[in-house]
Amino acid sequence: MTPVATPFFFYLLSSLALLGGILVITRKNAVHSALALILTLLALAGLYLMLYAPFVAGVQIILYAGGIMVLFLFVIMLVSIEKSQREEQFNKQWIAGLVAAVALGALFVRVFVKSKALHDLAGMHPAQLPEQSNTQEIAVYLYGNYMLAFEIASLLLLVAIIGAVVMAKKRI
Amino acid sequence: MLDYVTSYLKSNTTPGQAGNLLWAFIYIILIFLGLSVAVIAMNWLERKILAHMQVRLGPMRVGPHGLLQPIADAIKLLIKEDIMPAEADKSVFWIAPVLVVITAFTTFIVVPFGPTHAVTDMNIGVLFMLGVSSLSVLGIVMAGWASNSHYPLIGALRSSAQMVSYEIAMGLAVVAAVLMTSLHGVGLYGVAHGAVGDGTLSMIDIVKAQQDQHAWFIFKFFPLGLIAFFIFAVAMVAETNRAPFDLPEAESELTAGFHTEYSGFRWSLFFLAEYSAMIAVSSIAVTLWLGGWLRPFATWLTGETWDLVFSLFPAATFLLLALIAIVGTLRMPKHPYFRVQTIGLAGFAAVLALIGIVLLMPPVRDRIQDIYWFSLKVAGFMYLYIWYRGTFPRYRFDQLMRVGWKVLLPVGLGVLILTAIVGVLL
Amino acid sequence: MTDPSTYISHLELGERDETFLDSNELIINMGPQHPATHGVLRVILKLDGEKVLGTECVIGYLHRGVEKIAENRTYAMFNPYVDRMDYVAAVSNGLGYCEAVEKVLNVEAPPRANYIRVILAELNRLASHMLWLGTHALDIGAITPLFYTFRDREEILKIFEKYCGARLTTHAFRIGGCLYETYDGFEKDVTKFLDFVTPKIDEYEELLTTNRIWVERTRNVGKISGKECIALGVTGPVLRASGVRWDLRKAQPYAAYSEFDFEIPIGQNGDTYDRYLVRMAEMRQSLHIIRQAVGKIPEGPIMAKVPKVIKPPVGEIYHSIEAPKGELGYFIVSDGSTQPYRVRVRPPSFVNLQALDMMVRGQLVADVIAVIGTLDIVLGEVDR
Amino acid sequence: MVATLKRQFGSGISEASTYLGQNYMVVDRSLIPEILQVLRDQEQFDYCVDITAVHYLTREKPFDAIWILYSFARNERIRVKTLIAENEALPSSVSIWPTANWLEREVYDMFGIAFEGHPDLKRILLPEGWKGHPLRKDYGIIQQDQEWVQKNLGIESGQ
Repeated sequence: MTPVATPFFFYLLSSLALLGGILVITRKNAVHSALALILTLLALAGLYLMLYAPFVAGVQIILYAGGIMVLFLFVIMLVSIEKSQREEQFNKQWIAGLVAAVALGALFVRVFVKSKALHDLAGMHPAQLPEQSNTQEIAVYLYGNYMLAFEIASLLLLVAIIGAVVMAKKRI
Repeated sequence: MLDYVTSYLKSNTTPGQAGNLLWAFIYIILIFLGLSVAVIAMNWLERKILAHMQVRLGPMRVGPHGLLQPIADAIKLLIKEDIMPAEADKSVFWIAPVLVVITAFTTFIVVPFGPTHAVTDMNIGVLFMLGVSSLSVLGIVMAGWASNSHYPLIGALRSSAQMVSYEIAMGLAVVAAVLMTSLHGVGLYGVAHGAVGDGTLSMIDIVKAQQDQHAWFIFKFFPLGLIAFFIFAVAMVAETNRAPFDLPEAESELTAGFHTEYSGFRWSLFFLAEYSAMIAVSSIAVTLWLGGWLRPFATWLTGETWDLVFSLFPAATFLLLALIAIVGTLRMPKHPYFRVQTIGLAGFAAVLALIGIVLLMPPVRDRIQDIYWFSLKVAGFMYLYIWYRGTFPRYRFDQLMRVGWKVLLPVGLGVLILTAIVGVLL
Repeated sequence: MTDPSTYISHLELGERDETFLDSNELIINMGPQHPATHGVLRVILKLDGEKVLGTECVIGYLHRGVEKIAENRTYAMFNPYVDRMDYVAAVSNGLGYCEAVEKVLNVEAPPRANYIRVILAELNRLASHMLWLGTHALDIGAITPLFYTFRDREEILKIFEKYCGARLTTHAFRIGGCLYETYDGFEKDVTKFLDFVTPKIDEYEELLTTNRIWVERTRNVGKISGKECIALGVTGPVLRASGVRWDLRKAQPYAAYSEFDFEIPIGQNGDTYDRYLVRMAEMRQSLHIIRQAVGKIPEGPIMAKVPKVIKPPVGEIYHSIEAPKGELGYFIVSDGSTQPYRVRVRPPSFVNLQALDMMVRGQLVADVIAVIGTLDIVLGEVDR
Repeated sequence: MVATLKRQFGSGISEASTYLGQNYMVVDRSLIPEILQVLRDQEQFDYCVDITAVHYLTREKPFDAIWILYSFARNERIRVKTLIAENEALPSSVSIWPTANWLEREVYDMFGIAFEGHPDLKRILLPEGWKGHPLRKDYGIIQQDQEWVQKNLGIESGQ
């Protein structure tokens, strides 16, 4: 399948992600922020799809947009709106934020230039996985090469789950 | 241009994979129309079937046997005053039903009605369907929150907890089925068929795997496939918020749950989304366990005669429906008051008979068969949904959670592990 | 037994569980317009998530001042008004009132009238319980039993209609007996109905009794012990389901009940499931009573000798009967005139509803619905 | 039973007899609630059927307050009656029978008889803020709180 209008979709999805990100930090209403975050996550899923990584995109939608954000909303909804409206927002220190943003931007630019130079030097191109076997490749890496790291990460998550249960429950 | 249009007809992939935008678009339109008709038909059938289960007649006034009732309802909903609560969060209130409908319809682009009858085939097909349908809970939560009222909020909380919980059991059952695609072990018919191969998440390939293995996955590794199917069948009812798991909209507790404050067109969007979500999850179940578009007894009743017999089924169904409609026409009261209705029913019978005759023609017959078997299986699930609703009381919230976490989840894990073990050993 | 005096309806009493993740307390107004409050009952719920911390009932939306009306009507004129209180069991209301006035007049209805009264009252008990079963099941989410029970209740209403011309608010009895003689074929109709309805009750039970969801939804929900019932004045099937074998038809027989042989079904746990079983058994007992009565209605007059103008002597009387919902009492004060000086109705629904708060504390919202259903209240009687 | 009670409370019980087979006794206002407590604890009248009142406009003590009690053990009823004056409060019996809660509220609502020690004494059938107590004899049958109706329902009176 040949990709259609790739640059258009790239810029569309990127701008949606950026828009979502900006909305997340500027909305006063926490629920609106959470919804904007979902927009960002979905746009990112779209970008993954464009990178021929459909599995990652699917997982992004299921886990982040469908799972974690629902739980976020679950908690946020219980907080009364009036209270959150009155609360002081933490995004007043815009000078420090600006400095950090500029620094990060500079870093990105530097990496981009440097890698471009490297590519030109060695004639390298980013690895392009065939679309059809991408999911299988991930499986091979996850359960083959990086098995140990994967299992350790799952253990870590298990500990986190137990910790959350302990914290949330008064009596066990 | 004409070449572009006709070239696809000979191809053996979906328009999405062939990169044929025009046909993809045509398929999208067809699916959209088909779904709308299905939802309307579901509306009428649900009322009729439920009524007959409950010693009632159901709608009888609008059109013969109430056939036009759903259309009348749709018109009523469209021209109703659009009410938005004063204290509601306007934008979220507006987006919520739209989001629910979009997610419900988006899932259908990977539903395989036949080997080529799908908008596209993704290599993460099942994952895509689960992911997108899991987004619909966002719409419900948004609707409940934006209404700024207590009953919808409780409905939304219930719904989010319920859908997130049952998604896990559902996912485990799906993984068990996906695992089976890679395990070419001894099928039900004792035909060893290749070794352990690549699994697949693609909807079309899953059905093809069942075709190759000569076994629907519901019968594979008996009873493992059956148990996995059962888990999915329970979880999917919970996912779609239908009885007996209809707590988010439990009418006797929360008046109408998350859509209490919705009316008119917005409400009808929720209605549309609920029914298309039901069809969507049923499609997953059919694809994963019931052999998708494959006709029944494909391995036992083989040969050209049987192929012909089974290919006549779609036409036979429509002719039977036409016959029922004709009998209904003859049994209509002879009073002049019913004249219009009698003529209407006769016309309906004629349309059904016409469709049946068209379906008899060999080219149409062959192309339509897959879609017919798929739809028939989905319709079976729809009937089950109605049947549940007529039979079961509603679960309580803690019991629902208990069933989800303490029964379905462990059983699902067990089935998954056993499937892996059995698959490797056999 | 916890001291029931602590179960008094204030929302402040409920202590909430302190959890690490605090969720908001919700105050929810259930009713007066709500599909499951059986009319215009308003229950204010204080919730922690889905857990009920306390309830308060707000009633009176259907208050019509029945007791005040009684003081301005003659004894006979007030008779139809009582039908409008518990309108699903109008015959029982009328029976209670007529017997109370007969008592204050010191007359007795003739045996034939008493038999007719028993048959109609038991039919009405069946109708009331059927309506209860249908709506209760509907509240819990089973929609089908409602239509089955209404189909069968219709047959009862048809008999009422044939007997006295009215289906719901029958005004079947008069002070001193019955106004109407049984119509031709009354006994045949009733027998036919008995044969028709007996398998139907099995049908309801088939749908619900062993249904796992039904059992889970009702067992251990809204538990109340016999002692608590007595302390709270709860009567009727609710009391019997808590293990107290007390039925006014047996304890202080009225009409012709002493002549029939029937059981008082009781439960053990006092939960919603037991109340369901008790009511189902009561329906069977009612059928049993009717079957005995219909075969041997004695010949004779149906009206006692009652003066044209009813003028009871000065005095007070309290008379109560076992209505489908519990003890229905009439306290009549006569000042010797044609109008009662005071009529007090002791409504079973009103008193039973008081137990709601105690029964639902610490349970879930869905249980409130189940408990309201299982208390079998009729708002016309609660508010009068 | 009456004899033991009379011995205990002396002249407080002014009348104890039977009318048409129903027992009742008239007691002095000062004996409430002790006599009710005694009836429940010693005489097993553990079920309070009803609490109500009667208004006699012309009497010196215009109200009869009546407790109808039932004993499961003895299978008999008794009515306890006491006469009280206008604006005279009665002690609440909620601590004896929790069922008295709503019954007393109804008596308060309909007659304006206050109950001391009642945990939540307010109107029950009529709306909060209604003027008048309808079951008093000086409250006409078509009388209503016009002001309340106009303010809360926004209609002219229905009569």
